Amino acid sequence: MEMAEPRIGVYVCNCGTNIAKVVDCDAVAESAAQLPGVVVARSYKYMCSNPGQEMIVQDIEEHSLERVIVAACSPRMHERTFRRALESAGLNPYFLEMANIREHVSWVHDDGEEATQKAKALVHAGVSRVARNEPLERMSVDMCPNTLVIGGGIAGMTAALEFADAGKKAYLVERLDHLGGNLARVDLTAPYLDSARDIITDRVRRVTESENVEVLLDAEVRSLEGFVGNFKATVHQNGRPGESGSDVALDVGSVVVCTGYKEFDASRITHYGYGKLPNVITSFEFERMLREGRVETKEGKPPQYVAIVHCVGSRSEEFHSYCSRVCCMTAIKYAREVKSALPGCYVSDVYVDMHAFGKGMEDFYERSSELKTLFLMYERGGHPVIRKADPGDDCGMLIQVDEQLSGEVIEIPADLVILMVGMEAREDSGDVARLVNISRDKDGWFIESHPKLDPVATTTEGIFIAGTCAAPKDIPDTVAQARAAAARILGKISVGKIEIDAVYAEVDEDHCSGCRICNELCPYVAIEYDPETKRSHVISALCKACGACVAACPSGAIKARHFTDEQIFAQIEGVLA
Amino acid sequence: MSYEPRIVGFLCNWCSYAGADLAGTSRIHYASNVRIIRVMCTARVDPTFVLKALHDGADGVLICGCHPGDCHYSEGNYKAMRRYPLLKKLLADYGIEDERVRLEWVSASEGKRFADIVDDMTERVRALGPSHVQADLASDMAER
Amino acid sequence: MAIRANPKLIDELEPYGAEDVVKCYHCGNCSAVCPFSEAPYVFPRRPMRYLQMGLEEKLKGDLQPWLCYYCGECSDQCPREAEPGETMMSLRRWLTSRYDWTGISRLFYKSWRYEVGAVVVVAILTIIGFLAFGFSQGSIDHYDGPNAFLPSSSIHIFDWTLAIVLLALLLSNAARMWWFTMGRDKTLRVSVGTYVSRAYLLVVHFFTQKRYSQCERKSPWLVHLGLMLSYVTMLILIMFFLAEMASGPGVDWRVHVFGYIATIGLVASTIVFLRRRIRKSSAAYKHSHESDWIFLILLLAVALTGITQHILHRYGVDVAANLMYVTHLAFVVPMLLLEVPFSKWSHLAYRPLAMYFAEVRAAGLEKAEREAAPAGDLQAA
Amino acid sequence: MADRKLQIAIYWGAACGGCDVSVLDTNEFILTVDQVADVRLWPIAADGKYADVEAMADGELDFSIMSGAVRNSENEHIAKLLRQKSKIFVAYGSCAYMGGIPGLANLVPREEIIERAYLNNPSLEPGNKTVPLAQTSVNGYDLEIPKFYQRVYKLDQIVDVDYYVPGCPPQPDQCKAAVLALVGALTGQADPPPKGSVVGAYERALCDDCARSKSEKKVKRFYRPWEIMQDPEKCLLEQGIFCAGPATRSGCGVRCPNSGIPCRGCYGPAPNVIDQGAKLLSAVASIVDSKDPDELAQIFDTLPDFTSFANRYSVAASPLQRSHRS
Amino acid sequence: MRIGVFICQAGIAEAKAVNLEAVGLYASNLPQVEVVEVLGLLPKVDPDEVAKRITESQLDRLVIAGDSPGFFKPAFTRAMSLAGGEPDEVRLASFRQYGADTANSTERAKAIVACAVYGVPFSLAAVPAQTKMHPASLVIGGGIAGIQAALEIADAGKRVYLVERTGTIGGHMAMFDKTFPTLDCAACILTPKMVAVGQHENIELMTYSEVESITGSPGAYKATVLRNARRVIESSCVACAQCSDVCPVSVPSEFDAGIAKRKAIYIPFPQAVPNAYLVDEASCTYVQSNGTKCGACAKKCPKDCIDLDARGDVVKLDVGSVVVATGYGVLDASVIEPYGYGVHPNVITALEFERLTNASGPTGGRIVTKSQRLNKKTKAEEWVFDPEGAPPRSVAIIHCVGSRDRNYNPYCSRVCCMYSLKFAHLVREKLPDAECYEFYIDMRAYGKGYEEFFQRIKQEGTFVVRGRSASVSERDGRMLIKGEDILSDRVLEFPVDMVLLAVGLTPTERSDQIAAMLGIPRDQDGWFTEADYNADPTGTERGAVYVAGACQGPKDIPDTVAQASAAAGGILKGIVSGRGVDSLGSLSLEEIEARAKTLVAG
Repeated sequence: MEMAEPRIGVYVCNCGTNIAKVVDCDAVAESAAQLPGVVVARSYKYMCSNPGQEMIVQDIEEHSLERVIVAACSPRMHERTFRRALESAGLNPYFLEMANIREHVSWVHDDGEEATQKAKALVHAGVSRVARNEPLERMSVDMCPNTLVIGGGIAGMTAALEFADAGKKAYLVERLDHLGGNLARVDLTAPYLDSARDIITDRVRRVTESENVEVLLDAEVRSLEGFVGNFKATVHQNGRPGESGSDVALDVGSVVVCTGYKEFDASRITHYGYGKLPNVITSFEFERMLREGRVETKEGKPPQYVAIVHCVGSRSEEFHSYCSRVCCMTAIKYAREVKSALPGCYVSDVYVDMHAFGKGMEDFYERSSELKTLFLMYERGGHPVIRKADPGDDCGMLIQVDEQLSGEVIEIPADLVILMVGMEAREDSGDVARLVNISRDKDGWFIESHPKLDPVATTTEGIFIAGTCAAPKDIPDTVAQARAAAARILGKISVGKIEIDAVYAEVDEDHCSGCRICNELCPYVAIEYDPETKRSHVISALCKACGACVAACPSGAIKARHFTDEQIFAQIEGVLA
Repeated sequence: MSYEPRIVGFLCNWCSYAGADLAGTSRIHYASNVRIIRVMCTARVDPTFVLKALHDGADGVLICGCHPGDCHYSEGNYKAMRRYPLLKKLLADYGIEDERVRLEWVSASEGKRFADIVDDMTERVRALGPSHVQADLASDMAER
Repeated sequence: MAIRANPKLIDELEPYGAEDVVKCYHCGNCSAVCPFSEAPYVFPRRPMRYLQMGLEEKLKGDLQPWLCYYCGECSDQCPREAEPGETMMSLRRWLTSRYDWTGISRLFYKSWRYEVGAVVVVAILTIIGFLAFGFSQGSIDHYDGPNAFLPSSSIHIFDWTLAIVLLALLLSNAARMWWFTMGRDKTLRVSVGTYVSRAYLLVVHFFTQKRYSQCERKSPWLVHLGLMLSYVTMLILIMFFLAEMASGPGVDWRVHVFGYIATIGLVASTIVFLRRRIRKSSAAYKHSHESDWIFLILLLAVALTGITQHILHRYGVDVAANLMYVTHLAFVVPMLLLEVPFSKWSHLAYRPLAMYFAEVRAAGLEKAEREAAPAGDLQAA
Repeated sequence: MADRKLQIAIYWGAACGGCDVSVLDTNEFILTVDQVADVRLWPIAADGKYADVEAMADGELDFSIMSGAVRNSENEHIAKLLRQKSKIFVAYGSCAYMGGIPGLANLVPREEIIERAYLNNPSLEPGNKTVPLAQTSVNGYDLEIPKFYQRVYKLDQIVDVDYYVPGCPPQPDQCKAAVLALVGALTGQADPPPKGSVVGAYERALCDDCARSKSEKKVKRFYRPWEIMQDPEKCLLEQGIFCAGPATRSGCGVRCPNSGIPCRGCYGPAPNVIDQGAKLLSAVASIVDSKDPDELAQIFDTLPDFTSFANRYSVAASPLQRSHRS
Repeated sequence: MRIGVFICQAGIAEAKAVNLEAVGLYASNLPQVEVVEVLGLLPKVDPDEVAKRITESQLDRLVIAGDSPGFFKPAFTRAMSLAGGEPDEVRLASFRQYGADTANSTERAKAIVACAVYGVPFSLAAVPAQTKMHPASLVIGGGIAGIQAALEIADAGKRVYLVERTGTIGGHMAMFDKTFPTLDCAACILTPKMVAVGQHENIELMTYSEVESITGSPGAYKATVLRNARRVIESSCVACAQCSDVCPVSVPSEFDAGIAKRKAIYIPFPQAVPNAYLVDEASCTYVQSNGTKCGACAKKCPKDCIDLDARGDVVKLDVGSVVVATGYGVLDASVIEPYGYGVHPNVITALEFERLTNASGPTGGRIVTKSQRLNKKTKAEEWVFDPEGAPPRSVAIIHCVGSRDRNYNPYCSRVCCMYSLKFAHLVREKLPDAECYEFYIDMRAYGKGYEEFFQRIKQEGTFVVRGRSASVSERDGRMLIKGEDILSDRVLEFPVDMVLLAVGLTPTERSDQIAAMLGIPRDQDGWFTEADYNADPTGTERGAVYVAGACQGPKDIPDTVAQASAAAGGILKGIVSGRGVDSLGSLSLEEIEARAKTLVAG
């Protein structure tokens, strides 16, 4: 389409001498003045200074400029500044282009002639691009202040309470008929041996008594439609036996996934004889013993020797390559607890590396040694073997360990063996991932949007993950994550709207052939395919404007706002003119 | 014959453009032959841009993005990485010398690396001599 | 074949002074700082490990505790205050009690009361014995001469009998030591030639304690050496020149020079050690086992009573001299009879032996290694 | 109905003749055309001489349809001639539109073509080194044959083209539609389509008409159609068969994919696309499922002679237009 | 119900000032309490004896009180089951957990016991009164934690004051090259956030400033911020570097961990935010000479934005809540003599290596050994990193330098194992022929993808040696490193060209003042103490004051970021609802007791 060349103003910043000492700014301005559509071209000491900005504003009014080029420093530095200037003059901020003639020219070249040439080229590119720039408006969608929390464990309850305290509604959906999750099965917590029961009691009571939290027990989320700020969730609540369940429809702005973990099935490891040897038990079974105050063998006798085996299912090639992060400290806790319940008992602890990395943990480990816990180190992927003891022995079982710290093959006596089973992703994590449209890693843990700087968000806007569903974690880290996720959402709620950047991709449905090549490409699942119309379209609220789909669209039906083909072609022509 | 190569550079906004800025703020000098065009991500770089640039007289095209794994959009640079070998096949068939088009990873802290890449590429392209595209098309017309 | 761990051994070793070993988390710092720790004897960590796991037999067969002179570097640097040095010390005590076939040593280490009790009893018996003997054949007014209260000739005989008894005990224990550490080890094949060719080491280590001199700090070695040499000089004088020593009033300088020097040496060095132990001046002296105190006190007492009786006699106060002589013996006899075979003093025999065995053993292993394939390099690690 | 018959010409340049056949394929429709129009030039169907055309007044022809690309001076001469004499000049078929199959020759320099065709061709009798020359004199007579150009041109690189009818060949009914549109416009019954527009085709890519089921795509290797048992329901590209459909203008009726043959792209790029090949390239590369350079190389090795697939009909129309090997 | 109260101290940290007798006396007067026993420090609790006690006085509930009563719980639970009682009726009253180690700890202890006696979690009963919440917040510390917290709040449309002690935000993370285990470049992911902070309309960034005092009450704090004289006008400086070009003074650059020099007027690093220069008065000739000498920069500045005579000023802020994100310091490696840091030039610390290997560092990311060069000013030979210097043929990395060591830091610094593995990767990547050794005790690769990273590093050919290296000495120009290789049971001693010390993290030197200023306790290692280790890892004793990141204990980046967001969350819910909570200390014993009663009733 042929449109009349818009009226363009070009401003070349000297940046004191930063640019001027290498680039002949006046020459750049003069050459720019010759370009089609350019009505004013000036060179000035400091464009970013107030007088500099006022100059632009005035010109826009006097010369009724429609587009502005500022040739100065990097747009990463001052683009905002000048966009504001344009706005203040009533011009759409996206009618600004910056030519980076400082970082990319004057500071990196010393030959004035060449530098000036390059500066001219960059300005030319800016001019021909800006002529094709389109006015863009930032949009925003409403943010529904309710939040759906999936999973009633410590993470879920913590998150829900954050919203409740902020006076916002939270729906807490729990699969089982009670809250508490895995932590409810624990007696004391490492490393300070605080009461897990108190934590749970506290949370459960707060959650159930809060008018802002709606707890849906024995329920599961069936479907989730929509996008950030505007999700529609269908939760199916099973009725009491006999009755058929009912579906609840919820409007929520965001979702926090706190579905937690499940423990590794120890019977998968044959050489531990779990399930065959009666006194080989898992950590959770031992927790029950502790709660009941009956640290005893199946025969009902207090054991004389207790052995604890680490990394059961963790840090091994055949099961899970990852470390389950909490087992080491739990094991130390058990050693401590056994000594307390049965002062005369000998505890040995068969480990690989002792992960006592957190606050108070090294001290806890050390105290445990002082209590004469016998630590035996086996090789990662090694195979300690548990067998029944011989008649003559003073113990029920013997564990054979290729002990690394002595280089000897050792047999240690045991009457009770505790297997520190690792954490693994729940078998339904795949369904959950599909339900809320997030991805999982090779181990089935949910993937965060950035492993470092965004550990609780996901690549799907509005969906957050917290706690052990993302990877093994201890209680403090889980609680922190739950609150972090809540913080994210509270932020949006307090703004009340979700600002959508004006720069995003959009599909021209008159040209989309529904080939679906773009669908798979979007890391933010912002592209939706409508089987009815056989067209794909971009959910602008989710798009982050990377442009991958635009480049890939074989029929040129997707347009990257502010980075259109025409604009970039114009730049190419410009720099090569 | 000596000439100044004209190279068009497509830099991703998050790593490479920042890296180029860092080269500036660190005053690392390099050849002035590369003209930078900022895109949000290397995944936005449509092969058409490269063809267009070559047609319009570029002697070389440089595409820079975040290192694999660093992409601000998590995998955009992999998308560029996938197109690249095919693009090279295409260009080879059109008789464009291999070294005229180049894909490189430059992080925001690699100002020096960016400068080195620019210098290196400039030298290689200089060694190749000017691109034939425009000359050829002109001579074709002339023959008629 | 797997070795059976015995978690209970730790408890058993506590009375020997090894309560801190449990804290060790095996960073290996101690073995790396120890100047003596080199293949095939990497310690203190390895013996500590055996101890933690209760590998009794391994420990019994271990020479390494004896290779340590307790300079204390390891304990100073230990990140967990597991006191590797003290652990080595306790192991030495424990080993002494294992080498000793009579079981007396175990009693002594189990509780100091036994040891003190034994010392007292022996002392009283000695006093009674010698008084009875003295009055039966001599006069309390004569120190020497024809009817001396305790004529050197008879004391001489007594000394020698005692010496033979002690030697018998020591040798039998030493034999057990050899059996535990060398003899019963089937894998180890050492030719008599090796034993013979290395035999000189016994003497060298005994008299020079040259390994001790390799420690960072030199003074402990010097004092220790001083004590040992003075003692040995004294021993020689007593065993061979007792008559000349007792004779008087004319001083026979051929022996007395040595006598005085040795005495001063004994007194000085024991005092130094006592002071250090009281002040806990360095890691080596931080932990003092009862047996350490008993030993030093006895030694000091012996030296002091010895010199007093001598002086008294010089100035012709013979009655006092005789009484002091008896007192002197009342310290000497229990010290020799109890300390040498059953307690701390036994190390005068075990340590040089251990060093000697160690060298022999190393030679044996080296030979075996040369026959076997070369060891894998670090990649294997 | 107009009082006078429309004056039309149909001509072929560097082409296979398929386009003319497609015109004949309109069957009896051709007769209705004959009723309303005089065919002044149509070498394969009717008699007529260049001289007659040269004799015409400018714009005397209502419209001419030219198929085929421009490869030599004769093609160019007639193209210019017809353009000059016609009110409306239509580029008919992929060759005229984009250079078409002959355009593939642009990937090799002229010298190599001559070499292959006249100097070392197995079908030549040994020792025959005859090469065509524009001018030769055979016993006194100066003979002239058309000049064989360096490369193939699409029609609008030589002359101004009013409308394009894509296809190799254009589907007869599309041909009909196009002709009717023109006739309609000329007889004032309908508004003429905007100049330069592509007639006889649609605004979307082929997939729009393709009945095969489409889902999200991930490809680990590519296959030639005969290499696998294809699923007749499923998108060919998803099965790893290199189909140009997504990057090709629809209008052909999806004949190839419907019969299990991947689209070859004869209808040219979708609207707003500059180069069909480049677009096809980034689309295909985007669905390849690998992050490992070596594996990628392997995968792409299953796409032999890539350019001839990606730009099968559009080399001459691509920004680079021809090989620039020196 | 008949209740028995047993008071026993586990001696966690140093025994805190709780008067056990007083607590015992108090407990004995609580309803239904039949038995009170003060067992003292680390008592030997024999289940059978306790069981007898239970049956004798027919106790239905046991309350174990103490600094960490959980250490004795299993004994009592067993006793309970032996006596045929209800094991669930063994309740804990943990002084440590609920902060009875602060002012009037005995009163707090009583309250904790009371709640346990009533069978109500203390946290449920001890809920401070609500306060009105001022919508602005103060974030102390501009590292990644502070940045994250500030952005979190600001993005919610609320005002934030971000106070940073140094001239730029970014903290330690800005110095890093790559971040484990994904190895993405720190600058790539951090600088955008820094820029966002710098340009955010809701964030008032105060760099080169320090919080002097905080008064007032939760929800309505008054903060006094000392804004040190930057001596360069932030808003107008364009970072053109002409001032530093003329500055005659050069001192070690903090940002480059001292391995490179900076001028007296300097910008911490090119991407600094704010992107403006500042004058280091300690080294500036003009300032030191009271304006009698130099002043070259001021003359040179083309924008006249240098005012060498500028004075700092004090700003007063009204804020509702505070985030403490003051981060960590690192152990001074020179105190560990055996490693010879400061003696051998090529023994360097982790941060120094980060800068060395960083593409924006003094060697442009080339890993080289130090080379000797004549300092023109001092006329003295000095060891410097020269980009052209010789690359090391072998590098040893020593873990746990000053960590897990009673002689220095007893605790584990949590991140060293992983960053050491990262170093190994960088060395092997940049110098494929170089050998790399890791001397470790336990390889603490606990996080997501960490273990996998460890395995990968081993596959890349780095030698991991289990054993803490004991010493580094010099032999003909190379470092002789000695340590036990435990797994192959021998002492290794071999030469390397470079030794990297994985120095542990320590609380910042100012953390005690900050703690005092804010009235939040610190643990025995000096880290800020959170409100509740498990249930409230970011809250503190003081209402509306939150801790985030490494100032609360060593932490890696993801955990720090999560904590920072969590802290921000605490603040946001206060602001959003307009209601915050008062300090725990504001509650009286009676109030807590009363609330506990009602809770039992309800």
